[in-house]
Amino acid sequence: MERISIQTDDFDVGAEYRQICADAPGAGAVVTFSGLVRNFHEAGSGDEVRELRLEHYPGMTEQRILDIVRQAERRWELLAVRVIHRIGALRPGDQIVFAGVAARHRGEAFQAANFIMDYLKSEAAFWKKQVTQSGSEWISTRGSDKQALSRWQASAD
Amino acid sequence: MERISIQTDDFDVGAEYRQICADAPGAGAVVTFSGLVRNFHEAGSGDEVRELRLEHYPGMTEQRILDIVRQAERRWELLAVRVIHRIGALRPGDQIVFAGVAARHRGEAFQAANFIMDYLKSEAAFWKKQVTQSGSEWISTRGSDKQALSRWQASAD
Amino acid sequence: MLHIHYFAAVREALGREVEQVELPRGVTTVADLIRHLRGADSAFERMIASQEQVLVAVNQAVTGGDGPIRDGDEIAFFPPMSGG
Amino acid sequence: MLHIHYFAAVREALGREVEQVELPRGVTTVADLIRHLRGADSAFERMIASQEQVLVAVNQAVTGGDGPIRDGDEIAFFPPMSGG
Repeated sequence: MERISIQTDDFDVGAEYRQICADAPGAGAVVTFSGLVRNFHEAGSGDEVRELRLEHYPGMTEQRILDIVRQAERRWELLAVRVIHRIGALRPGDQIVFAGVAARHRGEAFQAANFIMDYLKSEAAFWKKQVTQSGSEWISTRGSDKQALSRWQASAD
Repeated sequence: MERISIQTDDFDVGAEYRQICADAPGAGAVVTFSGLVRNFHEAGSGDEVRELRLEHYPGMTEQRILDIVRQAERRWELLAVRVIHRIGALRPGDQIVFAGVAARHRGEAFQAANFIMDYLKSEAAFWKKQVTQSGSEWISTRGSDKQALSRWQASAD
Repeated sequence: MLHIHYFAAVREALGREVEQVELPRGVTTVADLIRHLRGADSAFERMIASQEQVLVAVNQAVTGGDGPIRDGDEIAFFPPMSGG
Repeated sequence: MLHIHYFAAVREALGREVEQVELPRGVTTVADLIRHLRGADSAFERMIASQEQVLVAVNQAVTGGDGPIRDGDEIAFFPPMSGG
């Protein structure tokens, strides 16, 4: 069972965890990932980030995330998957993304959550604009995210 | 900063997550692992587990877990680590263990949480007794846990 | 009628988020549509000139210049995505 | 005085959880202590005979038969641990 939300509202990790457990009777392992907005400039200019603005393509973005989750479900036996991604204006320290996975064993839960996040960071259809003291700028996928992805592709050979 | 508890009481994943975030300003990633008691016999007899009884060596067990956490802190730059392990009588579906890690980047948080759990499952000083319909029996470390551990030892070379 | 969406830097450069356009005569591919819009709409032409890269999706699937376009399609123009 | 703790299957086999024992004369190592207890205490002898493996910790550190024992030490006997 997978549930995906793209929302401006914040999320409650405790409530999401409880719902994942309720969705996955028989689970032995639940892994959650929560991503928070960091306060420094992605491109490394050293400027402090004041705000991050996220935009998505309603429909297409949800479908891409569902594709990522389905890929994980084909690779590992998962009992429940939950993904939340926020859009709109976020500030440093704000929660931006959540991925929660329930499985029978911990190895599956760790790998699937890690896989989903690596794909999400690189493949999900979002646009991000960083606002710093010196102005604002659209940012593109980081090289380290592309690299994180490549290990899953190599291991699929 | 690391906090370790061994307790008979249940834990609240949402409250632990919030405390980890409070302990780790500047974190970009928080990974939590929650382990639940499964309802089948570890040794594979097929008997349903009615109860799991956990015992520890007060002082020594905490120290061993602290050693594991400190190893993780030497390997990765971690901003906060929280480990909780329950003892006493637990039933299928009950939460038994929690590991939460905050770091700047998601790779560090995932790897450190996975490392801590692999060591904890294999090295932590607990004794477990399984109670099934046909009686009760002390259980020993599973082969798959020893195997999960060996990959960290290989990668340390 | 085509339902056209613009996102992120493309939307900002164009100053529009969404529009409805009659399927122009002779337009059967993405390349045809872009050629038409660049000629017919100077704001679109300036937007294209200002962007390093513009991607196109037809009915929410990213496609190249030879992607077919039919009446009623949803077309989107946007810059490369940043990931989640 | 030695402070001796028994855990898990070892505790169950012995029927005791903790005891205080005067450091016996001539006992300076773990092997000495085990030899002394097996001779002096038939319940301890039966426990050792019933267990596949018994580990010993002195002051919370697992040690072999040659581990030194001094007055005031905390000694623990237990089966191999199960992990967390």
